[in-house]
Amino acid sequence: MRRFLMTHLLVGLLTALLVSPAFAQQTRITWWGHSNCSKDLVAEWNKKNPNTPVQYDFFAMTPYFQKLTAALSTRSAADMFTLIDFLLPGFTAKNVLAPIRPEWLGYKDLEDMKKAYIPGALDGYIHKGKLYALPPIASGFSLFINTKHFREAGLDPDKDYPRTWEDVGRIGKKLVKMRGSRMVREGFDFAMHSSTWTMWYFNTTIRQYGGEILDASGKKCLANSEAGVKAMNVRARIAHHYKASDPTVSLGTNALPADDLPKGRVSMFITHAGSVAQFGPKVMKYVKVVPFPQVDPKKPVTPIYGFALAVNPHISEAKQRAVHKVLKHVVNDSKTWYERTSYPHPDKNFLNLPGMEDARKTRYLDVFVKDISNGRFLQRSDKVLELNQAIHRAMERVVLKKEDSKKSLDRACKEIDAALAKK
Amino acid sequence: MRRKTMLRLGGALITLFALFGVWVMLLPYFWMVSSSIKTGIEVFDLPIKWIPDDIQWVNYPNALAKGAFGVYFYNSFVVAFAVMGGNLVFCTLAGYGLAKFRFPHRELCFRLILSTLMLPLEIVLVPTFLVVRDLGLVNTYGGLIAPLAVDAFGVFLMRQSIRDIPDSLIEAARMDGCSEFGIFWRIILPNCKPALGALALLAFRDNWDQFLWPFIVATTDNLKTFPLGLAQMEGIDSAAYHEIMALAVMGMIPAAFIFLFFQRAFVRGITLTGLKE
Amino acid sequence: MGEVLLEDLTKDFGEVIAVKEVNLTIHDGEFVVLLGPSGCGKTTTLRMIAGLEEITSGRILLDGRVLNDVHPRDRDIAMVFQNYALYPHMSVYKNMAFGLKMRKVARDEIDRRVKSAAGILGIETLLGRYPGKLSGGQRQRVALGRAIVRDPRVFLFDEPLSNLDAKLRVQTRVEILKLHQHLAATSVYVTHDQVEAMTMGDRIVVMHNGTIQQVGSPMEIYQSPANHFVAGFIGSPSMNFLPATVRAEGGRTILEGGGFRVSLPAERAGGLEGREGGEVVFGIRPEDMRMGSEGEIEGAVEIIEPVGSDIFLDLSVGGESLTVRVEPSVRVSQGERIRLRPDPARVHAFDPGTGATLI
Amino acid sequence: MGREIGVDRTLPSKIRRLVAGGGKRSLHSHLRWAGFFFVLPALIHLIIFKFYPMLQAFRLSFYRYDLMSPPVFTGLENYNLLWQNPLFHQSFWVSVKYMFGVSIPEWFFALALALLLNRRMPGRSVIRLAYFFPIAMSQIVVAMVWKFMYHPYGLVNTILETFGIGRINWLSMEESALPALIAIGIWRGIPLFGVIYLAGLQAIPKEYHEAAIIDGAGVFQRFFYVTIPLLLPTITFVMVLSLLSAVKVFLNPLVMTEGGPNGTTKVLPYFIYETGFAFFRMGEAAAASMVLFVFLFGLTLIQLRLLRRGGVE
Repeated sequence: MRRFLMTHLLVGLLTALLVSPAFAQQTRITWWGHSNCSKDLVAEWNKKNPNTPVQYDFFAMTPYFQKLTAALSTRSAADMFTLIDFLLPGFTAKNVLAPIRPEWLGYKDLEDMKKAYIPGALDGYIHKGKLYALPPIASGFSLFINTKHFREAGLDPDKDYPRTWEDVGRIGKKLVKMRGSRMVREGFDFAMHSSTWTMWYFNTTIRQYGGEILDASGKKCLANSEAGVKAMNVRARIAHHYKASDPTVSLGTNALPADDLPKGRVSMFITHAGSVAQFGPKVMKYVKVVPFPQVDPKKPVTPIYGFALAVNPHISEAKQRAVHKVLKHVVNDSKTWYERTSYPHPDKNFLNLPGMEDARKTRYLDVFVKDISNGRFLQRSDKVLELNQAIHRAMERVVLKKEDSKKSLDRACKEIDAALAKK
Repeated sequence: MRRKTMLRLGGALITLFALFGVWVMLLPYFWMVSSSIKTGIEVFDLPIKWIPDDIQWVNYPNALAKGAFGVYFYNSFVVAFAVMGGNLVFCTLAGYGLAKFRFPHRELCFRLILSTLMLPLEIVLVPTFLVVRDLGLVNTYGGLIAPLAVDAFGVFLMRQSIRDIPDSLIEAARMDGCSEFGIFWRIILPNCKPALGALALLAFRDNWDQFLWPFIVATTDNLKTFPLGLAQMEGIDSAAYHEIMALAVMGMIPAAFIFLFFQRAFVRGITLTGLKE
Repeated sequence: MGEVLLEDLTKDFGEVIAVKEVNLTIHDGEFVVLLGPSGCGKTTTLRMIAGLEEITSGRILLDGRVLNDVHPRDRDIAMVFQNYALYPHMSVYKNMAFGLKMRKVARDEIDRRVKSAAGILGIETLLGRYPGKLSGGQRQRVALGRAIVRDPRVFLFDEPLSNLDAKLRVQTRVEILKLHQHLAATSVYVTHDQVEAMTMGDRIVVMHNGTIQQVGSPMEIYQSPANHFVAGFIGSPSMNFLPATVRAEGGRTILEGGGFRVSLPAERAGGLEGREGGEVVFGIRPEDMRMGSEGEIEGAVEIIEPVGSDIFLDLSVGGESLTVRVEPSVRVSQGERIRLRPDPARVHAFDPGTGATLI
Repeated sequence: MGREIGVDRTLPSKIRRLVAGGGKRSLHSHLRWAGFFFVLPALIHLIIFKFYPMLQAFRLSFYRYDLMSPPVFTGLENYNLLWQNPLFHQSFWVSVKYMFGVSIPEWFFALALALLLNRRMPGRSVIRLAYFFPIAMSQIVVAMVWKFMYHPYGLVNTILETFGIGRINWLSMEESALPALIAIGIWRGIPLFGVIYLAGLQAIPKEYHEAAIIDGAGVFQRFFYVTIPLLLPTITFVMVLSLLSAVKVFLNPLVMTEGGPNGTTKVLPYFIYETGFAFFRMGEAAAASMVLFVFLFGLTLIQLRLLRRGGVE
């Protein structure tokens, strides 16, 4: 019996050993991100500031934000973390973000700070007059076209590229390549591997038609309005009227849609500035970037989004101050940021910085930044993920099952209203 | 005579069918390995080329360089082995207690333990996370391991297996002067080796594999497990199928290796666990 | 030394009382057999002595020391199990050494004792083998060896021969007895086989329904069974029982029933005093009757069973069945009516209600 | 006889027991405690990491809780919300479809596999190994490999095209997404259950088959009158285990479809996870967990009854 008890004791001791915290350093600043694009910047910081090193950990894939929620709720989150813009309302409503202090970053106040940025670039992160996250990225979407395919189809990529959605359908149809009854090359394709991407297009198109997803109070769904139905029809027409895309390829859960453009399986595709670097110079030699398609090019609306840096409110003020120093380091030099991450920076002077001339030409920064300056953030709502999903499902029904746009959106609105009604 | 040829023909057909099935079962593996030695562009090339002209072994080091994979592998090993150890120890102890001792509410205990089979981690993720946090285990190996250290299926497996060991062995040992724990250690353990092997293999596989729980609990890179590393590849370079497949191949090796060596013991272990009653 | 005392030993498994107020003294060096049909409580009693079964009430003493709460390992008792309980993962040598090793006996002492026990049992050549590779008889010896090396005060045997074939059983029986004489240790042996019990036991304890029916030497039990149960259980073929009425005629006591009328000598009839006119059970063993024309029992032959050395006849006596042993030279045919004369000294009578032996 | 020294029989049995036990805990109650001690570590573990969280989840199901602000008691509101939420109904049925869609074929295919591998045939050990190999493949690898296999240009379509069947974007079509996931579940589940069946088959004593042959039973008769009845405990065990493991599927929809298209692959665990962690409605998620738990509990009870009828304690 004694040996039996001894063994229990031993097991207990072992458990206690395992329990002892692995990391207990106090001066370390922890930072969670969704990608490892900030890796080099962190290394630089750590070289310069050995006393307050930053420990950067990145977590890819969708569950990152879920993890963040769990961690914030249990007060075990990092000192600073990357946040995608549309989650902000959900977090601010729950008071889990510390406001960014412009004065700690060297600005007089928030108004002063706004002047340094592309107009509207900070809007997505402001709640009740306070800034809650600092965006080092302003990313918009533009249209990527395969110039080789254009020339093959007898089109001039510099003149004949589409300006409107109808153009996309019409030109897209010409670019399609068939083998028998099967489409082996699509003229145009929407990326739809997540509901958020769907929403970026739909929210933008509904705005191009002068509509909105929610009413001003944010409590009522307007997606089934006339503008909404027209916006939905844009998608349906490209697939079903013009047959410029193959719904069985373009939709929803396609493995990795961004791969189709460089592989030549699609001739026109909408994606963000970071893709230029991802595709690489070999692909970009025959890919051209043109502005985001519009309903009316005279009244342009484009989608923008950004990953921004937020501060954990549960840390001491002194530590928040230290975190702000890191923030300043990260956003300090937009050129370095761009070189490190290949995402445009929302700095007002970004394009005019010395040394950017080359990038403007070869990497279409002019196009991207122009689209970004017309950009609007996604519908603000603390139920944004449910909105996204409801619209995504509606889109799937319309494109895959040819359901009537109005009917499908009515159902989406019902789902959205139900979600909004919840506290 | 005709009957015999018919039978032989039938046997041949069944063997052929079995071989066909083998291909179906293994095709994903071939594809995985084949993709891992192609260039990224070749992966979806048609018609499919199983062995590329230019074998890209370089995918392996390249893929490994895209994250701290040495650390992830190490962590996966630590977690898998620790959880396996925990299961072997605690499930076997509990299985022994439930199989060979009479104590009040024993059946209730057993039922309760079995009922946890109906509790997928996803259901109790948050409360479990809260418990782990309150124990101060977030972002520790302890936090990764502790909630997984006992599995009801393991208890069931060991109980069934130990029930088949004759009581008289235990009694003989008791009379021979063995302590109760000594009986467990010297008599029970050596006589349920096959079941222990099966349990170890299943535990290793399941926990080499843990995704959701490490994802929530590990907050720094140095505690991430291999599946997290593999999953984050999509975030780094979403088009690097070839490298993702290279990592997948490497991630499969430990479990496959153990399986190759222990599959016989595994089948035997399951055979001997008293499911036959 | 090894005197075992059972005092009011009782064991109940919830509803079922397995052993009820058993009192027994087993003397040092004695070979006692616990005999009874399955479920009679003999094995439970043995297991209580071993310490494997909890005692509900009563006490067990070994040389004056109360064993109730002594751990089995500290009782200085060894046991041979029905299925031998050899550790499958240990060699024969290790199996035998295990108990000593657990008691921290020095290694060379263990070696000496194992080898010596193996010598006694003639299993020296098996020491390196594993139990799975042994025959039944060999396993049996190893199990004995494992008990011997411990040099215990008391040996317990739980039906150790039941897994052997008939020939080996007889052989091993003799060996165990020899071993017992050699070691002179107290032995308690459980069996349901009366031949084993009769041939091996210094004393036999007959148990039934958790209680002791009779304790005595084999011959005592055979010749003077304490009750109806013991009388019926001991002996093969078993004793014949016929319902009878007691009659007193001219100073003689007569047992009368359908087809028989047995008169008892006065010195045997004491137990029936005052029962004149009452019902009793008349008992007579098959071997205690002779065929003869003036026999007091009459019946018709129904089955003839020659077994070589004897012939057993099943008769129908007044509607009841009766077995008798006759010489192999006797010639009878089926349906023939014959007369039997019981040996008056071997006639028994039992109380039909309590089963108690009257004569 | 033999009452040399005795405890007075007239004493009530309780007192006798006390005398016998000497007032201390007796040896065998000690032993019982030893048994309990063996179970204790596992029990404590399960109480901390399973039952307590479960109770918490039960409590939470009556609260509105967004993880970040304090929980507010709302009674049965969460259950009411679920009842009125068509997406919950959809998820529930997706889970049911997935569960039976995976496990029922598993029962048969795994049995067929076990029968196949129990036969003598050339290269049996290699074939066995090949079949059991998927047991070793980890879930995340399975999800990733199959995601690429189902790619519009992936292996599955390549094979179909060589047979002249058109390309299907498996994971994007409402009709095919769930069957595609079910196929993976079956592929991965068959080997393990095959092993269990094989174990069961090998445990059937040969004599039964021999007796049946003597009785003139053919192959099929032997299968239905000997193999199946004797395999019944294994069969019911596989049934319970396959359903329980199928209902837990989570990683595949997460990695491969994110629950789409149009919610057709959003199994209940995914719904729970999403409601709690993406929509921040822990209370509602907890209520959904309870529904799933009760469903599984009921199902298992039914199966345990079958199991007991099948002869397993």
